[in-house]
Amino acid sequence: GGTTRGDDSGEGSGGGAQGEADPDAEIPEGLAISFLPKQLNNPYMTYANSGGQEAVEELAGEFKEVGPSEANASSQVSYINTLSQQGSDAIVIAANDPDAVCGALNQARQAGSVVVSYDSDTNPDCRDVFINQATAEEIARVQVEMVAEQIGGEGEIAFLSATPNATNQNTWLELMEEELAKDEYADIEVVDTVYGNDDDQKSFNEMQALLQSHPDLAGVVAPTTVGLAAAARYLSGSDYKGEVVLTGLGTPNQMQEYVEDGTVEEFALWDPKDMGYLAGYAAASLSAGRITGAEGETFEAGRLGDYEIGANGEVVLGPPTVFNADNIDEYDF
Amino acid sequence: MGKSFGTVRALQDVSLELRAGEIHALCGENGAGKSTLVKTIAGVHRPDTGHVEVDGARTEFAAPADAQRAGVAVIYQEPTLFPDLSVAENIFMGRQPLRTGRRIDRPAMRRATEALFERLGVRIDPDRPARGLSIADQQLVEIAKAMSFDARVLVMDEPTAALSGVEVERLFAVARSLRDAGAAVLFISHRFDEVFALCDRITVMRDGRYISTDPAADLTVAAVVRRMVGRDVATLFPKQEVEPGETVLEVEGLTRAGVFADVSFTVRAGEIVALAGLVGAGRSEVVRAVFGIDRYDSGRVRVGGRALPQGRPAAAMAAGVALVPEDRRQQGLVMELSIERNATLTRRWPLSRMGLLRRRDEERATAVWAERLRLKAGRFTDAVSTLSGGNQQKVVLAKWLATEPRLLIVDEPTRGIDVGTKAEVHRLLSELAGQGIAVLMVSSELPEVLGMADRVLVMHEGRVSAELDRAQADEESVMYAATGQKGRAA
Amino acid sequence: MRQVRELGILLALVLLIAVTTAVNPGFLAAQSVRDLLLGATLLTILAVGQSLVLITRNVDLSVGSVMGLSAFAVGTLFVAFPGLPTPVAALAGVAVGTVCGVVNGVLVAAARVPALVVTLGTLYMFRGIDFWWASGRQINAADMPDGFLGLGRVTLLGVPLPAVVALLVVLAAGWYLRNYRSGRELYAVGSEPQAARLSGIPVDRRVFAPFVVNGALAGLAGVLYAARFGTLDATVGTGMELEVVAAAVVGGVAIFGGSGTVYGAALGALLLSTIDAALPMLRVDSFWQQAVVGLLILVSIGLDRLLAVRTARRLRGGGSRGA
Amino acid sequence: MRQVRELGILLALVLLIAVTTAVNPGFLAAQSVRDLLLGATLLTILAVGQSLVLITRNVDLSVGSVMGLSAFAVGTLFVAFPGLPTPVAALAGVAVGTVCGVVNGVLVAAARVPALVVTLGTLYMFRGIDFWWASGRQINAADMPDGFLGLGRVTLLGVPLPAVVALLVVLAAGWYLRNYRSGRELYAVGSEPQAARLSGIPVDRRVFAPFVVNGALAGLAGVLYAARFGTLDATVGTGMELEVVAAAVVGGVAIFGGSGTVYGAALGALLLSTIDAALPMLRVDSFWQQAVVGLLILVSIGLDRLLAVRTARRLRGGGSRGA
Ligand SMILES: Nc1ncnc2c1ncn2[C@@H]1O[C@H](COP(=O)(O)OP(=O)(O)OP(=O)(O)O)[C@@H](O)[C@H]1O
Ligand SMILES: Nc1ncnc2c1ncn2[C@@H]1O[C@H](COP(=O)(O)OP(=O)(O)OP(=O)(O)O)[C@@H](O)[C@H]1O
Ligand SMILES: [Mg+2]
Ligand SMILES: [Mg+2]
Repeated sequence: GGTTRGDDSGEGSGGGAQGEADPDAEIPEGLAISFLPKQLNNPYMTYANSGGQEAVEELAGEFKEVGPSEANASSQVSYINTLSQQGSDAIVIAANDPDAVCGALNQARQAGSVVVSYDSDTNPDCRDVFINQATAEEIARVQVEMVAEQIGGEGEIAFLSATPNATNQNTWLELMEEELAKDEYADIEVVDTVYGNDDDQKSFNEMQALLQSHPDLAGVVAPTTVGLAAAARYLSGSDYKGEVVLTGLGTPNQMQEYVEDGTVEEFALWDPKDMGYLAGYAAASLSAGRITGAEGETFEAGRLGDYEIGANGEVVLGPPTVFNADNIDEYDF
Repeated sequence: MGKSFGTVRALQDVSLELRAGEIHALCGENGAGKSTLVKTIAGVHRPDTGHVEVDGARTEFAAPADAQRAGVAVIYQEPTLFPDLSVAENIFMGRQPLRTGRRIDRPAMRRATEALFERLGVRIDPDRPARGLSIADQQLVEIAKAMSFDARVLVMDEPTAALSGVEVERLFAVARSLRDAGAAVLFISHRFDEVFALCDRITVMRDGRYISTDPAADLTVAAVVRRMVGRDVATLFPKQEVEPGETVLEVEGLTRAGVFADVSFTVRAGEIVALAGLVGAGRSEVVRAVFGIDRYDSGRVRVGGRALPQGRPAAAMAAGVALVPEDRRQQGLVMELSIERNATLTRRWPLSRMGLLRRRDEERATAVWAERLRLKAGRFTDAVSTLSGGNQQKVVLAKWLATEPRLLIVDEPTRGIDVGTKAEVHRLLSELAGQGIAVLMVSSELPEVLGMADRVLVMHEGRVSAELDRAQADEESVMYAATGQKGRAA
Repeated sequence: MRQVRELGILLALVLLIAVTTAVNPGFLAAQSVRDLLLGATLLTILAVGQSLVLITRNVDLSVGSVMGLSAFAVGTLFVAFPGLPTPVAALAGVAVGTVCGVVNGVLVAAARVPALVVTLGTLYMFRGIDFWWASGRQINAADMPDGFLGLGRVTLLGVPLPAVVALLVVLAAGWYLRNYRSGRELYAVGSEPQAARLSGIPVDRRVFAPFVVNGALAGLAGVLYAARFGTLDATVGTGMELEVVAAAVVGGVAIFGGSGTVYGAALGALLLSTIDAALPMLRVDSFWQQAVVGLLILVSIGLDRLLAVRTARRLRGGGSRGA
Repeated sequence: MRQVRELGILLALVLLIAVTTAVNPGFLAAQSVRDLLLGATLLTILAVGQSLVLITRNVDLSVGSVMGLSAFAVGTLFVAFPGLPTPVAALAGVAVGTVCGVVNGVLVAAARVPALVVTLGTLYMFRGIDFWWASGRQINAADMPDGFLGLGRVTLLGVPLPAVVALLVVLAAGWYLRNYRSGRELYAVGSEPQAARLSGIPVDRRVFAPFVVNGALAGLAGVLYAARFGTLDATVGTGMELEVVAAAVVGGVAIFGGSGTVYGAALGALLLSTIDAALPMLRVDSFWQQAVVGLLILVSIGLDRLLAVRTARRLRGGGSRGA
């Protein structure tokens, strides 16, 4: 899944605002906008980039998608170098490592490219704008709301996370705990946090142990797409189906089966396609000079409407979308 | 037939005719091309020129399996056993008796193996893995395997090299009965007594060339040797008389449960002591224990008055002991390393400065020994595995002799070595003894034992059954003690 | 000696289960035993196939990729023909694996290149084909029929069907290796390839066949993976090869060929799977889990070693060669 | 024979570079040559260490974990003592690796358990310690001094310092193996352990030492990793072992011990790294890249094989060898 790596916003002066923005500048046709996902063969990234493609095509630009087959920073570097050699107008990147790609990105910027990061940020010093899929607070809040409602406001719950080292997961876990400390959730107790390492078998094992060790468990929150799907798959084939609530972050396609068979009622995620779409518009606007990445600038993003650039050059996509039996058929990712 | 390996012309225009109902001997020096000829007949090598005819029809063996199907069974010079599999399976690999559903019939296989061993008169557990068998037992398993083929042509490449009198007699009985049943037997050996005792005709090869074929009755040992070597060979056992000095090796009550018990003896400087006995008597085990390869349960080993620790060959070496092992393939040589590296493996100290090897010295040292032992090799940088069997043995000897030890232990030192070199080895051993080195020699060759030893220790079933000095020892007394018959001579 | 090897692992396994059950009695509840068996199924099947290859002194690193490819093939098939009967899909998966196995076998037997290098190449090749085929797509549970996804819930005498299949595979392979000439010849080839050739054994064929069988079994594992996890993309099975080889070796199959049994390999797989399943039950801190896995492997091996030494000493104490 | 092996790989490498440069002349630009060298550095160092172990008929699967642990140790050290001089930090990293190597060596040499199993255990152990130590923390470039991070930009005669270090490691190991008695003994031990013991070679010590050296080199690789990538967490080096063993074996080091050189292993590492770097330059469709990596490995090996057969035939004057 694409939700495992840090969207931690490091320090730094934020989107290198160079020169003045001209909100009325024309977006020229034929802009070469290249998307560089964390990893090519990742369905989540593929779907996100389909949004990017949509945006670039609306703007009559040239869409391109390149990337490594394994999610590591060093191979991203060689792609960045190749793209900048080819004179790409804009590079839209989901960084595998916030720092390792910096040198190459800055070289590309000196060569005239603009850089937009999406999904997972680079060091703010080496990109113009970051498209943040959702703020961590929102993500935590939505998940707590869902689980609280489904278990009826009281009972034991547990978290099934990705790896113990995943920064974004840990941020969400912390924020969820904070959220749960509020009075309205006083009857909910977090009894355990386990890590499925985003591996199917490991997630199965951890779910099994959770259920065995906590006979009174009412709900499980899995803020990782791989973990949620694996947990749902495990539940749907076990004796606990229907007895334990499961929710978290997941993709509609993966979860469709389990929503239909009643294992899972509701779960959430941002719409990655919208994220890619927004990144496409941001890249074009930067390239055209409509924005420079400075805080407070606004730009128009096609069907999504207007967006404002926040601190550190961040643009927040919006609140996560909640999926359930009523709307799940409308999405395909 | 002709066959070359790179620059080495192993066979040049060699012809050989085997008749049904005869035992045919093949003689030649080390590296004369005997084994190569055998392998070519067996379909292992493809001849560069020439061909094989079976029953007058020209045939081509693309692989050993083809030769087997045509009724050719071969005992190779180097045992070709599967160490991980049981002895019975080794014998019947690919031809296991079957029962319903083409399943292997294990009980039948076991029985058949026992029957074969019965015929050979040996006791080996058919179910034990081949790993750990002594070289002699390996050879016996090979023989049993070849017998199990009921082949029309049986080729034996030095099958007796590791065997002693009794087994050899049994093997001969088997070979004769095969001959009488109409099979053709090709027999290769460096021991002329065997060749003349067993064979009907003798073919001689030299340097990859065919020399002659004659009925055994028309030949003498001297004549064969002359044809093999191309000259006359000096006396076989050039024993020097030496006055023994102080005691170098002292073994006291050495015991290892089930293998040997209460073995005590001494070896003095300048003395050659022979350990004689039948195969499996435990001689190799004793010297391995002395050298520190195997552990023992009780007893003591002293060299020059100082106790040797158990299980540490390095310590034995440091104390000036050298061991030439019997199984050169597994224990003596590192087959993939070059001749040069092998020859100098044990003595890098004198050849190196601060641990740094000097290649030129290494080359020179190898050349000296190659000369002394008449090593027949292409280049010293070739892998040892490309040498002929006898020449490999020479490399092992060189490796240990070069350490200039106080006590030299040799286990079957002339196994597979041709007459000419054998004399050379004997002269060498005797010369070393003359220089005051103590020599302990394990040998299954009675003439060698009698010719070389100052004293003979005879072992029977793990115990020393007799100790004979040079004057007392003769063929009869040694055999008596070796077979466990007490009374005479002891 | 060989039996002892397996005994040691069995003992380690029993100890582990006993300790875990003592800490968390739920470990032996019907549901979790079922889970344990299902969890061990894939690794066991792969370890059996790998053992066949290892016994001939070769290795197949591409199993993870083959399993992934086969799993994706099965998924794609269901997407294309939603009503496909399960056996047909399973056969197709096995067929894909077999083809991959044939490729490996041909390259190794014909080219006489170290199997490690060849299968490293095909590891990337097969994975690459998978990538190209998937092109970023993911196949989800909703794309596959319930009958197929429910395979794990079908039981025979209380044992889940996939586990029964794995058991059959183990028994069949064990039976074959022990009782058939060609089975014994695999050991011969691995024990001493030179001698095998001299004995007239068709070495190339005996090297080739295990790769094919291993491919077919990896294909089967792919089918079971699809049925068990329901989510398929091009990364299924990545990195699996190490665990598979490890399971076989822990179970006493020598990487240098010629010895070991598939029963041992299966036990090794069961041990490694049980370690994985037991750690969460033992509530081992997640930051420590990896370290504990390592420690448990070392302890099992140590135990095994101890037993082996003991037995060897006992064997030697009594009589000599036993003739 | 051995020289030929290396020639084949060298030829494959030269061909690959030639083709890539023909397609994209930028491939031989100073910057990308520097990148290529830097990229190959880690793998080369690890492959040299691994070769030493492989030559003695053992294997060390834990290198990835050791490298990760050492990298993290260096990072932590800089966090604790921001002004630490680079050489001290480097030494500390190497020391951590050495300790890991000692653990491996002791377990293998003393317990006489297959190295594959032992180092599989320590693979998890060391990784587990890394996990526990990191506890989810990440160390970033900002935590390390610029002097350290800039190591890759320091050049000697135009060659980046880390590449020079790798070269020195290769030369030193090669020289040692060829010219020192203990070096030659490693081959003897791997080729025929029995014979080695009989020749009075201290087998246990000769098995032990390569593990230690390999550990130290993995530690060094960890230091260079930290300097090159600047971001460290507990997952650094995961899965590296396969690639390392592959590089050595591609370069002609036998997994069955006793043959191969570190020059070959280094060439193998260079070839694999170059394949990785060349693909984007060749504009190979990304979905195909994995498949192409696999294909290139197979082709290199095929080429190598072809050369070997040719030479063997010439040397031998025709005819097969068979046994
Ligand atoms: N595979 C090989 N490669 C290169 N040279 C070889 C090979 N096999 C044998 N030779 C060479 O061929 C020659 C004949 O060897 P062969 O083994 O036939 O001798 P032999 O008569 O059996 O000697 P011995 O009595 O010592 O066993 C030797 O010089 C040997 O070095
Ligand atoms: N590693 C081993 N494990 C078990 N038994 C062994 C082992 N090595 C040798 N033996 C047995 O020990 C006994 C003594 O063998 P040894 O090799 O010492 O006999 P030998 O007198 O030297 O005969 P040979 O002429 O065969 O060398 C034999 O019965 C042999 O089978
Ligand atoms: Mg010969
Ligand atoms: Mg003996």
